[in-house]
Amino acid sequence: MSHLFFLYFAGVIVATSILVVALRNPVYSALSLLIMFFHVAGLYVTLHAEFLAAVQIIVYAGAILVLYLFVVMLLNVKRDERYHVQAPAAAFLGLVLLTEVVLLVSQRAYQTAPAGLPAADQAGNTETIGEVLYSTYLFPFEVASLILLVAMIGAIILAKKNIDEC
Amino acid sequence: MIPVSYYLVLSAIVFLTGLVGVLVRRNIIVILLSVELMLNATNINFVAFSHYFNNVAGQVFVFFTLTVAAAEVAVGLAIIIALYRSKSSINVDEFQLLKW
Amino acid sequence: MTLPAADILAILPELIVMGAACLILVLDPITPVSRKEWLAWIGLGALAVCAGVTASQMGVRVMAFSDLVIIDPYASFWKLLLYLVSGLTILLSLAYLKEEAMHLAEYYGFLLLSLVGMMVMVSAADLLTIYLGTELMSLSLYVLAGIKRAEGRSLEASAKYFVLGAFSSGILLYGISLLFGITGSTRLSAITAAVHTRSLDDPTLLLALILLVVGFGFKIAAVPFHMWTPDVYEGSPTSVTAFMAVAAKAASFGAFMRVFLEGLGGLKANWHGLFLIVCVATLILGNVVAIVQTNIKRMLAYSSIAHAGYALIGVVVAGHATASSEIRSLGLSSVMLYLAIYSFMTLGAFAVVALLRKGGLEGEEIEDYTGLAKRQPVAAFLMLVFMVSLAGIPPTAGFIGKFYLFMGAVRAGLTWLAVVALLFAAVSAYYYLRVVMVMYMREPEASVTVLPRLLVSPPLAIVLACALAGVGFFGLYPDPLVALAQHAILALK
Amino acid sequence: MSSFPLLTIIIFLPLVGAAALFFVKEQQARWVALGVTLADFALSLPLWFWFDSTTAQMQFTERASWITSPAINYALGLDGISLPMVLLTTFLTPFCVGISWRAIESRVPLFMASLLIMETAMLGVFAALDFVLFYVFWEAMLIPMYLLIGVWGGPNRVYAAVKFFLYTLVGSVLLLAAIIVLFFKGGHTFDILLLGKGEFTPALQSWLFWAFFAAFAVKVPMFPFHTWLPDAHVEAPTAGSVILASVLLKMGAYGFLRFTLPMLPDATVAFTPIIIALSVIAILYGAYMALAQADLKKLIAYSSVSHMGFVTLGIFALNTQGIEGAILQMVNHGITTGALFLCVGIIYERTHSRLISDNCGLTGPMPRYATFLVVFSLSSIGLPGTNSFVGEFLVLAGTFFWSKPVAALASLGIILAAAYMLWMVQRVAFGQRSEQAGHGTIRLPDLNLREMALLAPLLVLVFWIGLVPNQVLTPMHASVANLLDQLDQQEAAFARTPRATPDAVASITDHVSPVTHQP
Amino acid sequence: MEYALIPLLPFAAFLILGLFGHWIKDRAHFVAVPAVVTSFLLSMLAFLDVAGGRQTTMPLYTWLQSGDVTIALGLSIDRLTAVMLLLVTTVSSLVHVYTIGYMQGEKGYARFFAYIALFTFSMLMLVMADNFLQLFVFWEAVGLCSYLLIGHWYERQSACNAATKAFVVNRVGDFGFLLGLLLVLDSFGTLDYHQVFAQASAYTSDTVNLLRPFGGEWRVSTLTLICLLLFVGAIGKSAQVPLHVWLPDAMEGPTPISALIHAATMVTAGVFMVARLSPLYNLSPVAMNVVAVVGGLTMVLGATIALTQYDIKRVVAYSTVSQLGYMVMACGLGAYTAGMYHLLTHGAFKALLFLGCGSVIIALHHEQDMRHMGGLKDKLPITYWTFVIGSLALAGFPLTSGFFSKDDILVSAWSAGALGKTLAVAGLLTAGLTAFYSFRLVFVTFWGPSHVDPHHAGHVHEPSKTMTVPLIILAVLAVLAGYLGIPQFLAPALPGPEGTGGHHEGGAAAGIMIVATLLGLSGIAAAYVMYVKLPGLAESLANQWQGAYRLSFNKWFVDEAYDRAFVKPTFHLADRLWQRVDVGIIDAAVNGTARGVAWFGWILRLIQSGQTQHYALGMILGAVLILTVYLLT
Repeated sequence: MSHLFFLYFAGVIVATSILVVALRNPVYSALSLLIMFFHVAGLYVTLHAEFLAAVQIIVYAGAILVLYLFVVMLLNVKRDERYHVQAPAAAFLGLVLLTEVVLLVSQRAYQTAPAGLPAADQAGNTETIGEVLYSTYLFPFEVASLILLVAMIGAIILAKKNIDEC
Repeated sequence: MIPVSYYLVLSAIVFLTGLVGVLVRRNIIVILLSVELMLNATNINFVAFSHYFNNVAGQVFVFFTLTVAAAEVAVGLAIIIALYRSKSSINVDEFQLLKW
Repeated sequence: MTLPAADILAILPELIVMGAACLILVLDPITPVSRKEWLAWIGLGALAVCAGVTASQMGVRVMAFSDLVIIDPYASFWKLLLYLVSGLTILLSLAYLKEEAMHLAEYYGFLLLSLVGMMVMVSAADLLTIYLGTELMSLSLYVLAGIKRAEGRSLEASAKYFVLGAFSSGILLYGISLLFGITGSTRLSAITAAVHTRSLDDPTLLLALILLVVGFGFKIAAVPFHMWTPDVYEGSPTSVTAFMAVAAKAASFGAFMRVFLEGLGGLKANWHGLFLIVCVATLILGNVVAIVQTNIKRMLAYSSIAHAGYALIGVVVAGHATASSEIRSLGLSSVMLYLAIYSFMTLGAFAVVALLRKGGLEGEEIEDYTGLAKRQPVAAFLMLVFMVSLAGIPPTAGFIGKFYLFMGAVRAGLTWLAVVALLFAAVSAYYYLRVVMVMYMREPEASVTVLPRLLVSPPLAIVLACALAGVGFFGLYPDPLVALAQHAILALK
Repeated sequence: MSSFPLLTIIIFLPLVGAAALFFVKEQQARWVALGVTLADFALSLPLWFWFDSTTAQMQFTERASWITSPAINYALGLDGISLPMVLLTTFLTPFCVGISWRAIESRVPLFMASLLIMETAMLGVFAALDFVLFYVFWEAMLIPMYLLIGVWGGPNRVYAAVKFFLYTLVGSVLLLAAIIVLFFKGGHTFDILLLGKGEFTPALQSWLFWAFFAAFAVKVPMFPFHTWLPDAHVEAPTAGSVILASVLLKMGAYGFLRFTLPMLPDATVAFTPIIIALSVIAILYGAYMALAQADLKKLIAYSSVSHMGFVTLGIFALNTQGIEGAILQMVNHGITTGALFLCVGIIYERTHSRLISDNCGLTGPMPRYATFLVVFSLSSIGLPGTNSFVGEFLVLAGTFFWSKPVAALASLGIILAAAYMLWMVQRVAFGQRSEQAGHGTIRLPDLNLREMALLAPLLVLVFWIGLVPNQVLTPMHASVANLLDQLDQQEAAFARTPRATPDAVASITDHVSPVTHQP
Repeated sequence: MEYALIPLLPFAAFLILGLFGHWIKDRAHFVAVPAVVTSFLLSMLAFLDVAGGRQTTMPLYTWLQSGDVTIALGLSIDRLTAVMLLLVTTVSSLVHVYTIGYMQGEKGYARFFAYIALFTFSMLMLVMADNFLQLFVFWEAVGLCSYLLIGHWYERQSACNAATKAFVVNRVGDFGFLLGLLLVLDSFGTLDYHQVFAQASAYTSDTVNLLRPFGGEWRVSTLTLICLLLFVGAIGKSAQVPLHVWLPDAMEGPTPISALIHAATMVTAGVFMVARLSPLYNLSPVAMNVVAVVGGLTMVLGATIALTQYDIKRVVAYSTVSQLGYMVMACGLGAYTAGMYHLLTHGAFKALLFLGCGSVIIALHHEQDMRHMGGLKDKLPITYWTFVIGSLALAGFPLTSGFFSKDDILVSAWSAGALGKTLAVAGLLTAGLTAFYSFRLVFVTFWGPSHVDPHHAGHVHEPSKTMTVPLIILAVLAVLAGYLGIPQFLAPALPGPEGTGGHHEGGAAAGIMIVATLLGLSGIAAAYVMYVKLPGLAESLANQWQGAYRLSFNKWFVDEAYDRAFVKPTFHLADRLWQRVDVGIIDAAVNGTARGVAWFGWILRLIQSGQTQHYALGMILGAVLILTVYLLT
C-alpha cells in the first residue's frame, strides 16, 4: 500500500518536474509546478510530516506560486521559443550527474541515527515542531525572520518604480 | 516500509531536473521555478531522513528552507520586475552588459 | 519558554547590529533626505559597541541556543574583522552614495543585515545556522548589488548574482541534506563525531562533500565556481563590490573553514587533494585573466579570485593529510591573517576607485587613470601602495600575508605549491603594476581638466587612512595581528 | 658605541628624508635630497674609521625582535664584505641627486623620494643580518626603481620598467621559497649567521642553490638572465642607471657571498664549474654585445654584464684572491660604471641623444668632459693604476689558481674590453665634430662646476683605489678568511680545489721530480 | 733614496701640466724640460753609482695584499736598469727639447708635454721595477701613453684608428703577459724578481697540466710556459711578428713621439723584459728558441717591407721593427748583452732618424710622402748630415755604433748552434737590406730633383735650435755609443744560458764582421745606383718582380689578413650574437613567455561569456569532473 502511494506520488512528481523544465510556456510550467507541490505535500503526509505538508501547500502553492503567476501575467511573458544554446551539453551533464548521484545514493543502507530530538512521528507533529521551533531552534527562527525582513524591504526597494517616491 | 534510497533517488531525479532546468531555460522565471524544484528535492530528502531517523530536525530544516525559498522568490521576482523595466526582456542570455 | 541571559549575551553583537539595522529601516521614512546620512552613523555606533562586546568575548568559548551558535575566539576574530570592514564600507558608502546622488538609508540597513548574516555564519555551530546566515547575507547582497536601479549594469549584476546564488545555495542545501542523512544531524560537533566513525570512501558522503565544496566554492569564488565574481563585481556599486569582495569573502572563509576543518576534518584525506587542485586552478586563472582586464573593478574581481586561491593555500596546509597541530594552526592562522590583510588593501583599492568616481564611467576603466599621478598625486600614491600590497611586495602588509601562507605551505612539505603561488604572484605584479604604470608613466590627456584639489570627503579620508595604516602598519609590524590570529585558532580543535 | 643605533640611523635617514620631501617645493626638494644623502654619507664615514678590520665578527650590530612567531629579528651588522657596499651606496647616492639636478624637471619630489627610498632599501640589504629583513629590503627597492625607470625614463621606458620589475621579481620569488625552506631545515631561524653554520643535506643544498641562483643571477645579471639590464639602463634616467649599475647589480653578487657560499657549501663547490662557465660566457658574451651597440648606454650596460662576470668568476674561484678581488671589483664597477653613466647623462643633457653617432668628436668642444670620459673608460678596461685593474687582477689570480684555461678565457675579455671601450672613446671623444651634419645648432658647453664636482671625486677614487688598494682590501681580509673557513669546515663531501697557499702550490703544479722547494 | 726622484720628477711635471695645463699653455716646457733633465742628471749619478758596484733597491710601499699574495712596489737599480735609465732620460730629454720647436703653437702643447712626461715616468718605473706586477703595470702604462700620444691629433681619424689599434694589439700581448705573470704567481707564490730567480732552477722539471679541470691531461713545462706567455707580451710591445702591425700605424702620432716611444724606449721594453728575465729564459731552451725564431722572422719581415714604403716615417718604423727583431733574436740566442747593446745604440740612432724625419716633415709642412721630397740636402744641411750619420749607424757602417752592436749580435748568433747559424745568415742578409732601404730613404729624400709641393718649396728652411741641437747631440751619440763599453758593463748582469755566449770564435767573428760590412756597403751602393744614378731602375725592377714588390709594398698583407680573420669576424659575430642570441633567443623567450601568459589570459577570458547560464554550467561541469575523478580513483 505504502509502496503504491509512493510510486504514485513519485511518478507524478518526476513527471511534473520534467514538465516544469520542458514546457515552453511559463504559465504551464508554473502550473505543473503547482501539481508537483501538491504531490510533494502528499508524500510528506505519507512520511508523517503533516505540518510540513500543510505549510507546503499554504506557502508554496498558496503564496510562492501565486507570486510567480502574478509576475508572469504582469510581465506578459511570451512563449519561450527555444532552449538555451547550451542545452545539449547541459542535458548530457545532467545525465552523467544523475547516473553518478543515483549510483552513489542508492549504494548505501541508511540506518537510524541516535535521535537527540523529539520523535517526529508521535501524535501532534505540529505541536512538536512548534515547540522545537520556539525552544531549540529559536535562534534560526529569528534569523529567518530577518531574512523575510530583507526579502520584504528588498523587494519593495527593487521593484518600486521611483525610489524617491516614499 | 519504503527504503530511504527510494526517496533519495526520487529527490535526486527532481534535483537534477531542476538543475538541468536552470541550465537550459532562458526565461528567468522558469529558471527560478527550476530552483524551486531543487529546493523541493532537498526538502524530500530532509523529510525522508527525518522520518527514518525518527527525529524532527529534518522537518525543522525544511521549514526554514521553505522560509528562505519564499524570501528568495520575493527578492528574485523584484529583481525580475526591475530588470524587465529596464531591458524589456527576461531572457537571461540577453543580459550581457557584463562580460569578459 | 525561557531565554537564558547567557544566550542573549552570547549573541548580543548580532542583536545590536540587527537592532541598529531595524532602527535605520524604521527611521528611514521619517528622516528628511538631507539628513539620511545621519542614519549611517547609527550603524557605525552600533558597530563600535559590537566591537567592544566581541572584544570582551575574545577569550571565551561558549555554546548558545542549544549548541546552534558558538562564540569562540575564532568567531570573534572574524567578527572583529567584519565590524572593521563593515564600518569602513559604511564610511566609503557615505561618500560614494553622495557622489551617486543616492539617498537611501535602506542601503545601510541592508549592509547591517548582511553583516548579521555574516556574523551568524562565522559563529554558527550548525549547518542550519550557517545556511540561514549565508542566505541572509546573500539576499541582502542581491538587493545591494541591484540598488542602483537606474543603471542596467547594476541590475544585471544583481540578477546574475541572484540566479547563480540561488542555484548554488540549492546545491549547498542538497549537500547538507545528504550529510544530514549520513550523520543524522546538522550539528557540526555531531558531524565531526559521525564522520570520524565513517569509512572514508562512503559514496554518499563523498557526494555530500562535493556538493558542499560547490556551495562554499561559490561563496569564496574559487575556480571553477568563480564565474559570477567578475560580472557582479563590475556591475555592482563600488561600495557594495568592496563589501562583497572583502566582508562576504571573509565570512565565507570563516564558515567554510569551520565546516571543513572542524566538521569534516575527518575527511581531510578526501578533500585535501581536491582543494589543492582548486587552489592551484584558482591561483592560475585569477592571476592570468586579470592580466587582460581593462576595467579596474573587473581586474580587482579577478584579483580577489586569485587572493582566494592564496588563502586556499592555508586551507590546504591545514588540511594536509599528515598535518600536525602545529601545521594546522599555521595554515589556519595564515588564512585568517591573509584575509585580514587582504581586507585592508582591497578596501583601500576600492576606496580609491570610489574616490575617483565622478559620474559616468570615469574611474572604472584602467585607462581613466592615465596620468593620475599628475592630476591627483595623493590618490595615485594611495593606489600605488594598495597595488603594491596586493602584489605582495614588501614592506607592505600584502607581503606579510603571503609570507605566512608560504611558511605554512613549506612547513607542510608543499614547497612546490609555494613556488607556483610565488610565480603567479609575480604574474599578478604585472597587472597591479599596470595600474601604477598608467597612473605614473603616462601623461594625462590634455582634454582632462585638472582638478584643483582632491575632493575627498572626511568619511572617505578615514577609510583611506585606515586602509593605508593597515597596509603600512601590518607590513612593518604584523605581530599584533599574527598573535590575534594564532590566539583565535587555539579554540578551534 | 654598540648601543648607539648608527646603522639604523644611516639606513633610515634617507627614508625620513623621503617622507620630508612630500612637504617641500620642487626646487627645495633637490636641496633636501642632496642634504640628506650627503648627511648620510657623512654619517657612514665613521663606519669606515671605526671598523675593526682584525675581526670577522659582525660590527655595529643591532638586534631587536621584530616578529615573534616565527622569530624574525631586526638584526643589522656589518663585516668586511658589506662595509664596502654600504659605503659605496652612501657615497654614490649624492651623485645621483647631483646628476638629476637639471635633468629631472617634472615631479622632482617624487623622483628624489624614490631615490632616497632606494638608498634605504639598498643599505638595508647590505646591513641586514636576518634573512626576512634582507628579503624585505631586497624587494622594497623594486617599486622605487620601477618608478625611476618608468616615470622619468626614455621613450621605451614602460617596457623597460616592467621588464626590470618582472625579471627581478620572478627571480626573487624563488629566493623567498628558499628562505622559508631554510628556516624549517635550519633550526627554525632566519638569522643569517646561524644559518651559515647550519648543515644541510647535499640534495637540499642543490635545490636551494638554484633557488638562490635564480634571484642573485638575475640581479647580477649573469648570462642568460641579463636581457633586462640593457633595456633598463638605456631607458632609465641617468640617476637610475647609476644606481642600477653601481649598487643594484652588486646585490646579486653580495647575495652569493653572504648566502650561497656559507650556507650551501657543498652545492657551491659542486656547481662551481657551471657558475664559472656562465661567468666566463658572461664576460665574453657581454663584451661581444658591447661591440655591437650603437647606443652609449647600451654599450655600458653590456660592459656591465661583462664586468659582473668577473665578479661572479672571482666569487666562485673560492679563494681569497678571487673573493677579495670580486668584492673590490664590485666597488670598482660601482665607481667606474657609475661615472661612465654620469658621463653619458651629462652629454645626454646637451645633445638629447645617447647614440654614439650623434655624440662624435667631443674633445673639441668639451675637452674636460673628454678627459673624464677617457679616464673612466680606461678604468673600465682595467688599466693599471686605476681601480679596476686591481680587482680584475685579483679575480684573475684567484681564477688562475682554480683553473688556468678558464683564467685564460676570461682574460680574453680584457682584450675585448679594450676593443669596445676604446672604439667607443675613439668615436665619442675623438674625431671631428664638424663632420657631423646637423649638429651645428646644438650648443656644447664644457662641464660646469656642478658636473665637475660630480665627476672629480669619482676620478680621485679611481686612482686612490688603483694606487692604494690595500686600504680597501684590508677590512675584507678577516671576513673573507672567515667565509672561506666556513666553506672549509662545512664542506667535506667534495674534493675541493686547494687554494694557493704555499703548500697547495705543490698540488697545483704537479711535481714530477722529487725535488721540493722551500720558498 | 734620491733616485726615487728619477721617475718622480717627470711624474710631478705630468701632474702639474695635467692639472694646470689649461693655464700654463705655451709655457709647458718650462715645467717639463727641467724635470726631465734633472732626471737625466740623477740617472747619470745612478749609472756611476752602479758602475761603482753599488746596487740600490728601494721598497716603496705594499701595493696589494690579499691572502698569500703580497705585492710591494719598489725601485731597484742594477746594471741593466742603469743603462736603460740613461737611455730613457737621455732620449727623453732630447725629445723634450726637440718638442719645444716641433710642437710650437700647437693647440695641445701642454697636453703633449704632460703625456710625454707621464710616459717618461712610466718608462722609468718600468725599468726600475723590482717585481713582475710592477713591470706589468708600467708596461701597460707606457702603452697608455703611447695610445694617448698616437691619438694626440684626435681630430684626425687615422690617428684615432692607429691609437686604438696600437692599444688593442698591445692588449693582446698583455693578455699573454698577464697569464704568464699569474703563472709565476701561481708557481712561485711571489712576483718578486729576486725570489723568483732564486727559486727558478728548482722548477726546471715542473709541469702544468693545462686540462686538469676538464679531466684531461696536457703537461707543459711550467718555466717554458711562463717564458712563452711573458714573451707574448714582448711580441706585442716590441712589435714582433705577428703583432707588429700597430707600430707602423703608430707613426700617426707626432714625430717626437715616434722617436721617443716607438723607436728608442717603449718598443724596446720587450727586449728589456726578456733580458731582465734572462734567469728564467735561460732555463727554458724551448722558449729561447721560440724567442730567437720570432725575432729572426721579424727582422727579415720588417726589412723587406721597409724596402718599398714611401711614407718617410713608415720606412723608419719598419726599420725599427726589423731592428727590434735583431735584438729579440739576440736575446733568444742567449746573447742578452748583444741585444741590450743594440738596443742602446739603436735607441740613439733611431731617435736621431725619427727626429730627422720630424724636421723634414716640419720643414715641408707636414708632408710625409717621400715622393714629394727630394733635393733637400742643401736646404736642410744639419738635418741632412745628422740623418746620414743615423742611416750609417743603422746600416752598420763600420765605426758607427750600429756597426758594433749589430756585429755583436751576428757574431753571437753564429756561435749559438745550428739555429743560431741560420739566423745569423738571415741577419747578414737583412743587414744588406737595411743598408739599402736606409740609404734609399736618404737618397730619395735629400738627393735628386725636388718634388716638393711648390707652395712650400720656397720657404723650406732649417728648423729652430731646439730641434737641431738634439739632432746634433744624438748624431754624436749614434757614433760614440759604440765605444762606451756597454757590453762589458752589462756582461756581469746578463749571463747567457750555460754552454752558449761568452766565447766568440775569433775567426768566425772576423769573417762575419767583414761579410756584414760588405753587405752593408753593397746595400748602400745598390741604393745609390737605383735612386741616384738610374732613377728608373727601381720602377722597372718593381714591375719585373711584381709579386714580391706587392707583397712588400702591402706589408705582406698582414693587416688585411687580420681584418679578414679577426676584426671583421669579431664585429660580425658581435652583431650576429646580439641580433640572433640576445634579441632573437633570450629576449624572445622572455617576451614570448609574457605574451604566452597574456594570450592564455585572453583565451581564459573568453570563457567569461557574460551568460549567466554558462557560469552555472561551468560550476556543474566542475562538480561533475571532481565527482568523476573521485569515482574513478
